Amino acid sequence: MAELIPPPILFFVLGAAAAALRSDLHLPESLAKTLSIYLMVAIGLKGGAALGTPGASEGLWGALGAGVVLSFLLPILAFALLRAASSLDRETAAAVSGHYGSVSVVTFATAIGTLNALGLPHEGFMPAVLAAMETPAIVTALLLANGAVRRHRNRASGPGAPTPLPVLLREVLLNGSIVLLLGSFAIGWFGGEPARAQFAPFAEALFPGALALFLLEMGLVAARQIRAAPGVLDARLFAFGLVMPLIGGALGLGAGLLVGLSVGGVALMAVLSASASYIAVPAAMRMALPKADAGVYVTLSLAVTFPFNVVAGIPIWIAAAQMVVG
Amino acid sequence: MAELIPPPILFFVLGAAAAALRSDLHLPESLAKTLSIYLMVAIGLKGGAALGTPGASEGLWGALGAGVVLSFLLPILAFALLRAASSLDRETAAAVSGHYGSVSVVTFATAIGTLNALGLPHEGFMPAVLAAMETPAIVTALLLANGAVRRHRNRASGPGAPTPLPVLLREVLLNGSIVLLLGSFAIGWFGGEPARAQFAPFAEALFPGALALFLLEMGLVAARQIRAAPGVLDARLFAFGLVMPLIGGALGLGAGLLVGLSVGGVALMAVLSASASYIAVPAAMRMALPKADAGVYVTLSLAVTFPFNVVAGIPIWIAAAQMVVG
Amino acid sequence: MAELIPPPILFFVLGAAAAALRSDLHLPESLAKTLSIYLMVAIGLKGGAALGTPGASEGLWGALGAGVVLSFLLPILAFALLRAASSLDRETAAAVSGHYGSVSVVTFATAIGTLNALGLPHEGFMPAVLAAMETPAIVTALLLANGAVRRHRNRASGPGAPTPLPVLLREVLLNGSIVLLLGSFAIGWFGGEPARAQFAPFAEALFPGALALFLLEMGLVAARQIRAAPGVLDARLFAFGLVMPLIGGALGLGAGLLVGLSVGGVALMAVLSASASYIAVPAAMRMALPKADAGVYVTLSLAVTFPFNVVAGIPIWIAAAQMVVG
Amino acid sequence: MALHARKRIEIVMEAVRAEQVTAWLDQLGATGWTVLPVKVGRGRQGLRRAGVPGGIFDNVVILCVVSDEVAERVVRHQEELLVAKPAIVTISDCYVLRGDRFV
Amino acid sequence: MALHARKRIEIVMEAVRAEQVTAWLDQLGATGWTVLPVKVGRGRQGLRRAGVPGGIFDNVVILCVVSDEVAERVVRHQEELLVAKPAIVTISDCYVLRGDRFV
Amino acid sequence: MALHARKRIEIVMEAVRAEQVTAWLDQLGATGWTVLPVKVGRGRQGLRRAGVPGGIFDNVVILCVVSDEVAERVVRHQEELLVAKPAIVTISDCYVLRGDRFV
Ligand SMILES: Nc1ncnc2c1ncn2[C@@H]1O[C@H](COP(=O)(O)O)[C@@H](O)[C@H]1O
Ligand SMILES: Nc1ncnc2c1ncn2[C@@H]1O[C@H](COP(=O)(O)O)[C@@H](O)[C@H]1O
Ligand SMILES: Nc1ncnc2c1ncn2[C@@H]1O[C@H](COP(=O)(O)O)[C@@H](O)[C@H]1O
Ligand code: NA
Ligand code: NA
Ligand code: NA
Repeated sequence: MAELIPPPILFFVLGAAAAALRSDLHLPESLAKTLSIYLMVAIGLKGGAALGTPGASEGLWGALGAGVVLSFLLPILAFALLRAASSLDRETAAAVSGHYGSVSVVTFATAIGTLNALGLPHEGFMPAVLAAMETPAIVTALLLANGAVRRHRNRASGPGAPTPLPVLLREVLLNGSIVLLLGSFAIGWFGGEPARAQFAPFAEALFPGALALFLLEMGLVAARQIRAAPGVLDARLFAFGLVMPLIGGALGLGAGLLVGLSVGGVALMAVLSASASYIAVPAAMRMALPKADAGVYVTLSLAVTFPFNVVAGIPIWIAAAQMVVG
Repeated sequence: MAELIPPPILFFVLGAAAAALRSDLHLPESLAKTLSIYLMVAIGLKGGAALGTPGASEGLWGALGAGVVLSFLLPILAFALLRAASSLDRETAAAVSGHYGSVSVVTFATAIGTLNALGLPHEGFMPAVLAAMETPAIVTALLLANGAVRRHRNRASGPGAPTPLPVLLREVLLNGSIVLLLGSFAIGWFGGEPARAQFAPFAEALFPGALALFLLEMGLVAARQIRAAPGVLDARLFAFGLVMPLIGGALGLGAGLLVGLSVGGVALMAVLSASASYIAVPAAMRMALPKADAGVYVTLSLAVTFPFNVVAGIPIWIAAAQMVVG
Repeated sequence: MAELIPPPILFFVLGAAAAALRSDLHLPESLAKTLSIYLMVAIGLKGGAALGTPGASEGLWGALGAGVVLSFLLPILAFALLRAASSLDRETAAAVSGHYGSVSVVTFATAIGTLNALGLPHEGFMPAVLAAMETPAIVTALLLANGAVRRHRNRASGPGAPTPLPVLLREVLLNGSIVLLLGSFAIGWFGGEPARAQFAPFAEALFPGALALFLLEMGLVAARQIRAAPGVLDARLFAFGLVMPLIGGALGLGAGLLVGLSVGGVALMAVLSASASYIAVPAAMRMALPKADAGVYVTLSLAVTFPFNVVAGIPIWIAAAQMVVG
Repeated sequence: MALHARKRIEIVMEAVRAEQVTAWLDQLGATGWTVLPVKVGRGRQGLRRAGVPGGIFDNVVILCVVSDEVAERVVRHQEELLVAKPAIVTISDCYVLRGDRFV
Repeated sequence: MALHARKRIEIVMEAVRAEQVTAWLDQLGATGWTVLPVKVGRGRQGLRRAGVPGGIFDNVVILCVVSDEVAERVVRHQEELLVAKPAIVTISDCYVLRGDRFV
Repeated sequence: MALHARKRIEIVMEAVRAEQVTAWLDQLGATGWTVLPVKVGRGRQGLRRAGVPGGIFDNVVILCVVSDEVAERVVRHQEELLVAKPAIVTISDCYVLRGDRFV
C-alpha cells in the first residue's frame, strides 16, 4: 500500500486535512513562491541535461506539435461541455475552458516524482512540451469569449478595460514561470554533464522534499478554497471538474502514443492534458475577461481538478500508459 | 573543546553577540518561519521512519504518559515557586507557569542534533512525546488563573474577551506546528524506508545547516528581547528562569528512567521537561489571559530559559543520562 | 565553450534577458535576502575550515594588509578619475568612489564557484580579506566629500542630518553581512573538520544552486535598474564603470603577487579589488552623504560594474593570475 | 456629485487579536474591511517589531469604511471593542464613490 | 502656516489591476502615488487572503495625495476608474507640508 | 460622545531614514507611531520598487496620531523633518476613542 502512494502526495493529504480541521497551519507566502521557482528551475535543468544525451531529441517535434494542438483544441471541448451541461455565462465558460487546455506545473512535477520513484524513464524534452502547452489555450479561450470581449472594448480607455490579445499573449509568453522553465532548460542543455553534476545536490536530491512542501501548501490552499467559496460550484460544475481531466488525459494518452513516446512520455503527455492551470491562466483571464467569475475557475481548477489529478489521475495515466505502450 | 560544543550552537552565540553589539543583522521573517516549518517536518519524518523499524514502539505508551503527566504537573510547581518567591500577579504567574510545562521544539531539535553528533541513539517516538507535552500545560495554567479568568468572562461579548477553554484547546491542538509535526511523523511512519531514503537529502543532510540558521535567529531574538525589556525581569524572576529548567529537567530525567528509556531517550525527556515554550504557549496565553504581562513570559522563556537550555542544559542532561542509565 | 562559462553565470544572463524582455519574473524579496545570508554563511564556514588545516594561515597578514591598503586607496584613484572625466558634483563623486574601494560579496562568491569548478585551490583566509576590505573605503569616501559634509553638519539637529563618521563606521563594521561572514568564519575555524563535515551538505553541496538563484536575481535587478534610470549615466560614467574595475583588478593582481599568494589567491585579490559594493556601501552613503545622487552610484555598481565583473572580469583575472604566478 | 459622505475607521492593534475585531465589525454591519501589515510600531508597550516567531509582536492596521449608522454603532459599542485592546482607533470623515456599497 | 489643503485618495483593489490604476492616475496629473500591501480583506466577494500562488487574491491600497483639480478630475472620470473594479475609493481632506509638490 | 479630536500625521518616505523620523517624533512628544511597508511608489525620483538588496528603494508609511499641540510642534519644527527628505507629509483631522492616550 505504502509503495503505491508517493510520499510527497501524502503531504498534499496532510495539508488538505489540516485545512479541513481548520488548523491555523500557514506557509509563508514567499516560501510558496520560492518553492515554485525551485520546481521550475529543477525541472528545467533536469530536462535540459537529459536532452543533451545522444539521441535524446528524437520525437521532440512530434511531442511539441501534439502538445500545442491539444492546448488549442481542449478548450473547445471544455467550452462545448460547459455550455451544454452548466448554466455558466459565455465569458465564464470561456475562461474556465482556457484553464483546461493549459497545464499545471505542480501536477507535472508530481508525475515526474512518481515516475522517478517507480524507476520509469521518460523523454528529457517533456518540460519543453509543458512550456509549449501553457499558452495556446488562452488564445482559444479569448476567441470563444469573443462576443463578450468585443462589447467590452468600447470603453477601453479606462484603467479596467480588458487587456487586448497581443499584449496578453506577450505577457503570458514572458510570464515568469515560462521564462524560468525554458531558461533553466536551455542552461541545463548548454551546460551538459558538468552543469548537471554541479547542480545535482540542489536540483535532484532536494526535489522530493521541496515537492512535498509545495504539495502541503497546495493541500491547504485547495481545501481552504473549497470552504471559502461554498456556493460557487453546483453538482454539474463539480462533475465537470472530474470528467474533463479524464477526457483530456485520454486524448493526451492517444496523442502520446501517436507521436511514439515511451511509457513515461505517454503518461506525462496524458497528465499534461488532464491538468488544469491554476497560476498563469487565472491571472491572464482576470486581465482579459474581467467579467468572468474568478471564483468559479479558481475553485474548479485548484480545488477539484488539481487534487483529483494528484491523487487519482497520475496513477491512472501511468497504469494506462504501461498497458497501451507495447 | 571544539568537540564539546555542537557547531549549530555556536550560531546561537553568534546571533546573541551580534544583537548585543547592536549589529543590524536581521533574518527575513519568512526565513524564520520556513526554518521552523522545516525543523518540524524533518523531526517528524525522521521519528516516524524510526518508529517503523521492528520493536521500535516498545516503551511508547509509557513515555507518552510520562510526558502528559509532566506537562500537567510542572506548571503547578512553577506557579507555587513564582507565588512564593516573586511579586507577579496571579494571572501573569499562571501564564508563565504554562510555558514551563509545555515544550520548545528548537531546544528539542538542538538536543537531537547533539545526540546525532555524539552518535547516541534515541527512541524514534520522541517527537510524538514532544507533541503530547505541548498542550496539557495550557489547561493547568488556565485552571491556576481561574479566578482572574472568571471575573473577566462577564463582559465576554466584545472581541477582546478571553477565549474560552474548549475553543482554546481546539486551537492549540490544531496549531500549525503540532499538525505539521504529527502529520510528518505519520507520513514518515507510513512511508517507511522508501520515504526515508527519498527525503534523506532534504530532511537529514540539511538538518544541521537549517538548525544553525534557526539558532542564529534565536540568538538575535533572545538578546534583543533582553534589551527591549530591561526592567521587566527582576533578580528573582531571572533566577526562576534558570532554576525552573533544572527542576523540570531533573523530574524529566526521573520520569525517563522510570518508564525505561535508553540513554538518548532519558536525555531527551529531561530536555523536554526543562524546556519552555516560546511560540505556541505565548500565543495561547495572549488569547486566554489577556491581562497577564506578555513581556514577562516572553522574555523569561525566550531570553533566559531558552539560551540556558541550549548552552548549558543539553550537555548537563546528556551527561546525567549517561550516568544514571546503567 | 560550455566549459568556459560556469553554469551559475548563465543564470545571471537568464535574469538579465528576462528583464530586458520585460518578463514579469520576480524573486520574492525574502528569497534574495535568504540567499545572501546563505552565501555569507557558506563562504565563511568554508574559509574558516580551510584556515584550520596546518600551514593554512601563512600569508594571512600580508593579504589582510594589502586588502586594507587597497580599500583605503582605490577610492582616491576613482575620485580623481571622476572629477577629471565626468561632471559629477563632489559629493556624488565621493560616494561613487567609496563603492569601488569596497567589495561585492556575490562577485567574490562567483569567483570562488568558478575556481572550484576549475579545480584551482585558493587560500582559505580570503573571506577574511573580503571582510577587511569592506569598510576602509567608506572612510576615504567621507574624507573626499569633506567640504560638502561639513557644510551640511550645521543643521545636524533634524532627523535627516548626515550620520557622523564614528557612528557610521560602527554601523558598517557591525553591518549584518560582515558579522555573519566573520562569525561563520570563526565558527568554521573553531569547529574544525567535524563542523565542516556536518555542514558540508548544506554549505558546500548547495552552493552552486544557491549562487545560481542569486545571480538570477542580480541579473533581473541589474537589467531593471538600467531601464529604470535611463538618463542617469552618460557615456563617460558608463566608461568609468568598465575601466575602473580593470584598474582596480590590475592593482589587486599586483598586490596579490607582492604578498605571495597562490594562483587562486591572486585571482581572488584581483576580483575583490575590481568589484564594487552594491549593498553595504550604498546604504552607508545614503546615510552619510544624503545629497549624493543614489541613482548614479547604484546604477554604476549594480548595473554596469557587477555584470562586467561577473561575465568578463572573473575569467580575465583567473587567466591573468595563471600567467603571472610562476 | 457622485460623492457620498462616509466614515473611515482605522484601528492599530496586535495581529493575534485582529480576527476578533473583524468578526465584530461584521456583526455591527460593516460591509467589508481591509487588514494591512505593520513593520514596527511604538506605543505604551514600547517597541513592537514584526517577525518574532509566533508573531506575538506583529501589529496590523484594520481599515473599515462605513456608513454613519455603523460608525455610531461602533462608538456606542466601543466597550466591546476595547476588550480587544486596540492601541489606536481613529474615525474620520471621507467621501466615497458608489455610496450604495456601505449601507 | 506652511500648510496647504490637498486631497487624499485611497483605493482598495485587487493587486493584479493596480498598475492600470496607477498609470491612469499618472495620466490625470497625479504627481505620485504609493502602493501598500494588504494581508487580508473582506467585501462583497467574500474573504480575499493574500498569498495564493499567482497572487490573484492579493489586494493593495493605493494612496495618492493630489490637488483639488486632480481630485475633481478623478471624480469626473470615475467611469474609467470603475472599470478597474476598485473595491473602495475614499477621498478626504488633508493638509500637506510643501504644497508645491502637488500641483 | 467619547470621541476626542486629534490629528493624524502620515509620512511617506524612504525606509532607510525612517528611524530618524520616528526618533524625532518621539522627541517632539508623540506617544507612539506605526510604520507600514510599501510595495512600490512613484514620485519625483521615479519608480521606487521595494526589494532591491540593501533595501535602498524601499519606502514606508509612518502613521502617527497626535494631539493638536504635538501636531503644531511638528509643523513648527518641520525644517528638521525636511532634512530627512520625507516625500509626503499629510496632516488631517480625526476623532479617537480614549483621548487620554495622546496627550
Ligand atoms: N500615537 C500613535 N500613533 C500611531 N500608532 C500608534 C500610536 N500609539 C501606538 N501606536 C501603535 O499601536 C501599537 C500598540 O500600542 P501600545 O499598545 O500603546 O503599545 C504600537 O506598537 C504602534 O504600532
Ligand atoms: N467597507 C470596506 N472597508 C474597507 N475595506 C473594504 C470594504 N469593503 C471592501 N473592502 C476591501 O476591498 C476588497 C474587495 O472588496 P469586494 O470587491 O467588495 O470583495 C476586500 O477584500 C477588502 O479588502
Ligand atoms: N502625490 C503622492 N501621493 C502619494 N504618494 C506619493 C506622492 N508623491 C510621492 N509619493 C511617495 O513618495 C515616494 C518618494 O517620492 P519622491 O521623493 O517624490 O520620489 C514615492 O516613491 C511614493 O511612494
Ligand atoms: Na490541460
Ligand atoms: Na517543559
Ligand atoms: Na573594489
